[in-house]
Amino acid sequence: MSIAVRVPVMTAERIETPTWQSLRRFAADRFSMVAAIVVLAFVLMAVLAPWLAPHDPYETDLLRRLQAPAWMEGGEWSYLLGCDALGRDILSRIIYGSQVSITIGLAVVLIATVIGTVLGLAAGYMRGWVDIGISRLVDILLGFPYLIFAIALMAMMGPGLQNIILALVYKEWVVPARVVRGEVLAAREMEYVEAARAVGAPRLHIMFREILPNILSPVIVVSTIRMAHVIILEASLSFLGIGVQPPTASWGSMVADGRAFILDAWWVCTFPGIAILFLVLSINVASQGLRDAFDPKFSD
Amino acid sequence: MNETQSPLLDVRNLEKVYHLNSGLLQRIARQPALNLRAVDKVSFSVNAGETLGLIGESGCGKSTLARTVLRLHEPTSGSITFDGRDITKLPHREMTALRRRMQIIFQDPYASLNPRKSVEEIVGLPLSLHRIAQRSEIRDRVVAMLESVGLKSSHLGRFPHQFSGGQRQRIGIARALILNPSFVVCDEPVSALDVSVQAQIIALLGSLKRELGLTYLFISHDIGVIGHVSDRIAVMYLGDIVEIGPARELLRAPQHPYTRALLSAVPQIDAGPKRERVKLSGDLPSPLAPPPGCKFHTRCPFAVERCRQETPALRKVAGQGMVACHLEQA
Amino acid sequence: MHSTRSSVTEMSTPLLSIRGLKTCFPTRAGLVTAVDGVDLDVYPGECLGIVGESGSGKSVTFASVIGLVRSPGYVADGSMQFDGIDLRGLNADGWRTLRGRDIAMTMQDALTALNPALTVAEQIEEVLLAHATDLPRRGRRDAARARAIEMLRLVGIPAPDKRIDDYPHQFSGGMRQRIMIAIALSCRPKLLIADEPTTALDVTIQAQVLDLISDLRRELGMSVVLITHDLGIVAEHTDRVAVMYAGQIVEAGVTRELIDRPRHPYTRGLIGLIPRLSDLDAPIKPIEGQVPELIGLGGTCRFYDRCDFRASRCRTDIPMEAAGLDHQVRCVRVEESLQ
Amino acid sequence: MKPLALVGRIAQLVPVLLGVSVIVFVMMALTPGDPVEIMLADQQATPQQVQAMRHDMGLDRPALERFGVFLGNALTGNFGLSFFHRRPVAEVIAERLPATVELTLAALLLAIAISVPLGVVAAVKKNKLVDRLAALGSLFGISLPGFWFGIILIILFAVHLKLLPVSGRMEFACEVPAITTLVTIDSLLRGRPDCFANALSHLILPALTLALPMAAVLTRVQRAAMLEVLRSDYIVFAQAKGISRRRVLWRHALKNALVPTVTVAAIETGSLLGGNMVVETVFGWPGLGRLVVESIFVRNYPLVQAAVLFYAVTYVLLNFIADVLYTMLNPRVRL
Amino acid sequence: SELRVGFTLDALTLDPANHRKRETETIIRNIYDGLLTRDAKMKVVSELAESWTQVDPLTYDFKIRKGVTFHDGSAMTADDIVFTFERLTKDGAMGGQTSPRKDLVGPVKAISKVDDQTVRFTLSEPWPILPAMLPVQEVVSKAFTEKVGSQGLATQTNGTGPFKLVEWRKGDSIILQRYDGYYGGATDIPPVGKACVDRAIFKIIPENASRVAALLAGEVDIINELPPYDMKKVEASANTKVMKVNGTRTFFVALNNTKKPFDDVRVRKAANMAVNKALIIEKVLLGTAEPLNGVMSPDAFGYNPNLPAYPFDPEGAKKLLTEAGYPNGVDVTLDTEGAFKEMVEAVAAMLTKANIRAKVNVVEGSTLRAKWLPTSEKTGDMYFTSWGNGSLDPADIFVPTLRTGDRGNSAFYSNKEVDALLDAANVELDQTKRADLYKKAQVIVNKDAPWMFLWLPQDIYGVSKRVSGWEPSADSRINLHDACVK
Ligand SMILES: Nc1ncnc2c1ncn2[C@@H]1O[C@H](COP(=O)(O)OP(=O)(O)OP(=O)(O)O)[C@@H](O)[C@H]1O
Ligand SMILES: Nc1ncnc2c1ncn2[C@@H]1O[C@H](COP(=O)(O)OP(=O)(O)OP(=O)(O)O)[C@@H](O)[C@H]1O
Ligand SMILES: [Mg+2]
Ligand SMILES: [Mg+2]
Repeated sequence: MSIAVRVPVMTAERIETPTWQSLRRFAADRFSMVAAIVVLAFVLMAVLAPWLAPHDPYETDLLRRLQAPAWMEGGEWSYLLGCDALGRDILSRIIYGSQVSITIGLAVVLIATVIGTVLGLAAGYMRGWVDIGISRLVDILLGFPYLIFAIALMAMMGPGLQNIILALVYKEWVVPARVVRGEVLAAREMEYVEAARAVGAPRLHIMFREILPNILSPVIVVSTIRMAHVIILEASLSFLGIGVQPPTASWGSMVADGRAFILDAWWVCTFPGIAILFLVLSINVASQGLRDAFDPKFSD
Repeated sequence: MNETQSPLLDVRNLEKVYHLNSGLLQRIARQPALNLRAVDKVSFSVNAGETLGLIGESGCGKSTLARTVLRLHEPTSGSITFDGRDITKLPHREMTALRRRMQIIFQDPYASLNPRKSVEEIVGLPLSLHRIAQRSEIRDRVVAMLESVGLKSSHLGRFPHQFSGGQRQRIGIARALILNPSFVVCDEPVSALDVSVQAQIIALLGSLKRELGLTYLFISHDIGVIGHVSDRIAVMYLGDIVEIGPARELLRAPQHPYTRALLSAVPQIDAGPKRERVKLSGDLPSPLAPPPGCKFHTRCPFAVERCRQETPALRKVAGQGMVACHLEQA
Repeated sequence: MHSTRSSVTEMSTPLLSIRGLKTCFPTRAGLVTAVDGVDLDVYPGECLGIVGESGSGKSVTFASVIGLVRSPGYVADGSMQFDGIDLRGLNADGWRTLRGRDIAMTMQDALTALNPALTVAEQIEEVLLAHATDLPRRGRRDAARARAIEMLRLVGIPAPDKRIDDYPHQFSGGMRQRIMIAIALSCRPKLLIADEPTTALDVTIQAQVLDLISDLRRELGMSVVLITHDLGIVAEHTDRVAVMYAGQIVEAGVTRELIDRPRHPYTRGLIGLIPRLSDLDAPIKPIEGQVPELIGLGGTCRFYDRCDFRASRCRTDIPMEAAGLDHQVRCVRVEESLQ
Repeated sequence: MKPLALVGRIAQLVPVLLGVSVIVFVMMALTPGDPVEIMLADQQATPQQVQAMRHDMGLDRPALERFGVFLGNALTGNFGLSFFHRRPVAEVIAERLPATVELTLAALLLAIAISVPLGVVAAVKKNKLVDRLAALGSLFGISLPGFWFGIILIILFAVHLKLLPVSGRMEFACEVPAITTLVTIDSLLRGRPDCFANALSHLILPALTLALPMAAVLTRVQRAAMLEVLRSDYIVFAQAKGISRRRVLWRHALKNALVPTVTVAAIETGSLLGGNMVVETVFGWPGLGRLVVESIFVRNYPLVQAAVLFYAVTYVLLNFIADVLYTMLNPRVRL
Repeated sequence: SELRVGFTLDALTLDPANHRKRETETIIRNIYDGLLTRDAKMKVVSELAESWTQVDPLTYDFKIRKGVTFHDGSAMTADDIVFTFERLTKDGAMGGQTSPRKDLVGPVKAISKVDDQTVRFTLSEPWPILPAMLPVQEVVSKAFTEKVGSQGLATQTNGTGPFKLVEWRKGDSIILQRYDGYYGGATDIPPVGKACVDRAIFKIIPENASRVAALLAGEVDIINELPPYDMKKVEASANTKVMKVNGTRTFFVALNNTKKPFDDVRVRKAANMAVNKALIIEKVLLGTAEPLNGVMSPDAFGYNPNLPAYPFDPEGAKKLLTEAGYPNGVDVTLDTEGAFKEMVEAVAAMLTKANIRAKVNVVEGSTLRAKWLPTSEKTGDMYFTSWGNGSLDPADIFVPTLRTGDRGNSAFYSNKEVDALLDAANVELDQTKRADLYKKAQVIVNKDAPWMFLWLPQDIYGVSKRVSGWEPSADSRINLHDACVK
């Protein structure tokens, strides 16, 4: 890098990119920051599960079957949130369970967003048969109730983490695709797109370099909201008994398993339920903050 | 203006039709496609070094004409000849190369700059696309261009939202001019700006034209602005050019009733004797269903039966201008 | 504040009298003082023009008058008297009876100012039903409808009885503008605030609408405040004019006098940069620089940065000074700059 | 123009339905497991019996042929026999549909009843306490996992407080011959207020479980739309006319601000119709969703195919209804 | 008076011949009676038949009871019985469909009316369990069936049972009313007479917790499939009690006898020794199951009570593994359906501790069944499953699950000796000899350990103390004829 920078450019100005500004606005929003930190904490919890969990989440001990949380009669402080029907530590299982929820949430949304964005861009910008084809496919998939589609796919592919991710991605990409297409339809009429064409920019340049950066923030916002949905969807699948394989703990399957003991061992299904609620809530709050920060026209 | 010299741009019978509601399913379910003839067989030419002003009411097809001439929208029929070369059907690749010579400045300085790109990227983009300059050179050329439109090199890393409207328009001008074009379309370059800033931009465009020997197609709906920048003026009404002629002549003695109404309706700041107001009644007809015959007949105070039936063609009248009107001397 | 009067306004008391109006908007960037110390009088029957660049505070001034400053904005200071009523002391009910009946307003963009979901009939009738005391008890609605049709006819909508049940989008831009004027005038207000009634319109239509307002003003004997940024319109349609710049009135006076003999450097610049059809060779002289941000201003002439005549003493708060018969200017170097 | 619009929608339906059928069929064909094996699993069957049943159900024919037969029959409204019920699929679906429709409608009404006023008030009182509470409430609402929340509701209202029944649709003591097949309405029509109260008490918890997340979404949509509308010029202009505040809000503003709510409500209703099997499971609600999921598990292909087609039709229909509502709310929109 | 049963599943149909589902049968059986029935102790007794005789190995005669009427008042005749069984056994006899219950009447070749009071069953081969299998078939009216058609029978009923149908709210409840013209039911099961309650209602509550809650709240009087965990609560309540009965379903883990590591008997034995059945039964099933060392229920015909038990001995298991050449243990997958997840996880955890590291693989039943079909690729390691034996006869469980290549032989077990014994027993008419043959076979199987022998769970019911005269029965039928409520 020997090219001398001949024109001094003030760094303070450089970083005032629109994205940077939005991030700063986000950081200034205390409520959302707290939520984002909670989300991060959950992610850390998932990553550090082996070090955080007080017990082996798979270690069964039938003698501790349905042991109550620590503060209740029959509870024990080393099993803070009590034990499940096989005497496994609920806290440890929740900590490990976060791996499933977060992996699935992230993976599904990432893959779906990439696919959806590319297809949405193509449909919105190229129009014509590409658009008709993609839009019809979107219509067809939208006509399927989400859970039923996922359940049928799971029945087809069999259980397992990758298959859950696939089963959810199959329909999930529709959401970013629609958002992107809508945004592209608006953006392609903008004069800056015309300006790029006027100076001779090729199609791909316009799609990916001119339009994409401008529609990215709604996409990011929608993706985070969808992540919250996906986590609940995974939990619902697990609840219906077609989620991850045991003994892997998923919050949804923990609630489902615990449901049998609801009448008095309420802790078995209540705590994982609360875990879902909190993670999803934090993601939602954070995504609302993102939305406010990235798209001030939404800020109410 | 030397009449013998061949024009830089020559447009013949240019037509642009937008098909609304033409989706497959709309066609099944709804009425036949709506055809909007935004530009209706328009012919004119622009000589090298001159400014042709184009004026007309909102929606009459000025922008469409501008974009079609540059083939940003594909023309429906007619021909466009640029510098002696028919570009109507030029293949994409060659058209791209030709874009170096014909550029456009847009109306809305807010919408025409990509908000996610820095000034350097925006102004430098044409250079890198056309592989005109080395990477290292690009910055120098961008800086030079910025300076000639009145911006500073310290603005390079800034983003559009950090500029005022007038400054943004300067960026747009810099982008259009960095490829050294010979022909520039200015599509209402000042109408989104404040009066005091409008004057700055008009002055800038004027001095750039002189320095770089540019040819302008200058669009505005402000006849005061058009009058000041143009050598010749064309007046559009609902997709037609109804009158075209040297600026002074046209402003002093407008021939077409519409031009006269237009001129008389412009509020004047000067006390002096007023032009007699040609009062129009009624509203602009919908471009989807333009009236038959002379499109202006629904509002024309002088319309006669013939106007309702026969479409007048542009023809020479006294002086150098041309008028599309059946009335001999309205 | 001493105001000298022109012949137009002689002997009458002002219908609307504004003193020291200050209106602020808290924003992320800081407190925007959109209107800062505006004094104005509107006399019965006159047409007062307000000109100024975009953002100079024209709309906000009169939004303050009608009590509709958009949140989070608020009137911070000043007094406003309308026809003997202290506007700043009004409660919600007071406003409701005043608006639409005594003070009416039209807005810049008729397409967005008419409710797209309601018929024109409903939008006119509701004003009449809210205010008109002379409608018969029985058949109030029918009477209101009849009067609504009459109003539409007055503003020149053809076949008003057929078109009254249409929705706004079914009318053209000029017709919508006229419908809005019909709504504003339906209770024969004493004051009409016409906020840029023609900026969205084409010149030929603009001329029709402005003529209409002038005609109706004479017919109904009301006062009109005509907000615009087009000095041409001011010249042709107003009796007096106030020029606003960055939240302040920098010059005010009888229209002809002010245009022919502008005193403030800004006004002179403004007039100088208007391209005139009558003299195509007259060069357009731009005012360099930009309008200042309205945050944390004060203590200085607001035109200072762009002024060719600035001097060190301009860096103080400049009051309005009389500069002739019914002509005031906010400039300390009027005399020098005129030379 | 309107009948034409309907024709357009129906034309639009054709490729969608065809696509949906193909996808379901392919999915089912690729899914391992044999309905006959499952059907006969309970009382273990002999291979001959299995063979006979496969033949009976046409499962021994090639997939493509089966698809052709299915399409041909579907065109005439015949979806074949449900493998397990050994009765016509249409009949089996029709039996379960009313419960689902009733629950969905109840949830929709409840959600609208909560969200529209709340959204309006929150917008009017922007950044005040009500608004903050509504925002917090709706964040919780969309974050609630339905299956878990349903269970919590049961613990609370049915087990501990004993206020409401745990599951089911209506007390059996209530015999209300069907008119509309929606038991709440039927019991009213038949003059049985006691049964109405009973049906309602069964409906409340599942409807609430479904309605809260929906209400949360709708509240946000309604509030955002209302805020946008309140900022618009025509609201300022309406205020400038001196008409009452009530009129400004509920007539001028709400009519416009309902448009996005209607769209979202239509989408949400669609997903409710097809997505409440979780809640149906928790509350023992005899609805279609559960039946379809069970049918997937037992490879009851005819039923799954028919149900999914039904869902697709409803989806398009709901969107059509939303469009019609638009034109009523906003005359600018033309069908 | 009204009796309400909180029941797990709705009937699929009300046509007695057109389903293959226990729950459906349970409901139908209260509307329709059969030729024979079983008492709570699973003894086969006559119901619509007065008596029966085995004429020869291939011929049975049934004497029909007189004075039995269908719910529509018409008399039941021998023709109805012939019609019923022809409908079951003839291909396409049900409006083109063939009854899915056809093979439940085995090799019945023909049914004929001998006289007005006698019907004769002719078999194509000896089938000693015919009487044991007849209680699961119910008699329909010929006239009625011809009138409403086979389709009509799915939702309309005309039985001879103690209750007639009032309304079927699909997915929600089935409402029955006492049939006052009832002939009284099986004479061997007192009391004889009309049903005790006016109304009986099956309310469908699939969710376990909800069903228990409904019982505790007094919304229902009897619930089936009471989860063991909730027994305590039901017992603790002043108004409810728990009733249990030995079931007929044997639980086991099929080991793939054809593939490493379970092709080695030592490994199979090690697996049997690795699991603490007693602890699982005590803690998870709360004592509601009987540990098994072989295939059959202790209540079944030919049960061998003297089979040795594999002791719980993880160390011994490891040693056996080492002997078999797996000193570091083995890694295997344990397939199961979702419903058994909890138990399987407990089993897997124990196996893992004994170096048989079992990964649980929860798959849908249908997929699993295909995977473990004797004709399949035989790729699995272990399969936690069960086999029901409603007839309590080894012919119905031992043969299909352990005879070489038979339809339920998911362990792919093959032992010539066992096959020979089973084949011999199948045609042996002397019941004591037959029992002996089975007992011998059980000893061999126990030694070969093709499965991990697990347990036989009890059926657990929660019952309101209002209910009297009702007892659960091992075939999981809920016979409401004798039940009364206070
Ligand atoms: N992409 C398009 N598709 C369909 N119709 C179009 C399109 N662009 C323009 N039109 C229509 O063509 C007509 C001419 O539009 P155009 O933008 O050229 O007018 P204009 O004279 O530039 O108006 P303005 O002064 O408002 O910019 C209008 O009726 C417009 O609605
Ligand atoms: N809601 C608001 N929030 C913040 N600032 C506002 C708001 N409304 C107006 N302002 C500020 O008040 C100043 C005056 O605005 P106003 O609308 O009165 O200008 P104007 O003279 O009417 O301009 P125009 O000619 O564009 O209508 C502007 O600088 C604007 O930034
Ligand atoms: Mg234009
Ligand atoms: Mg304004």
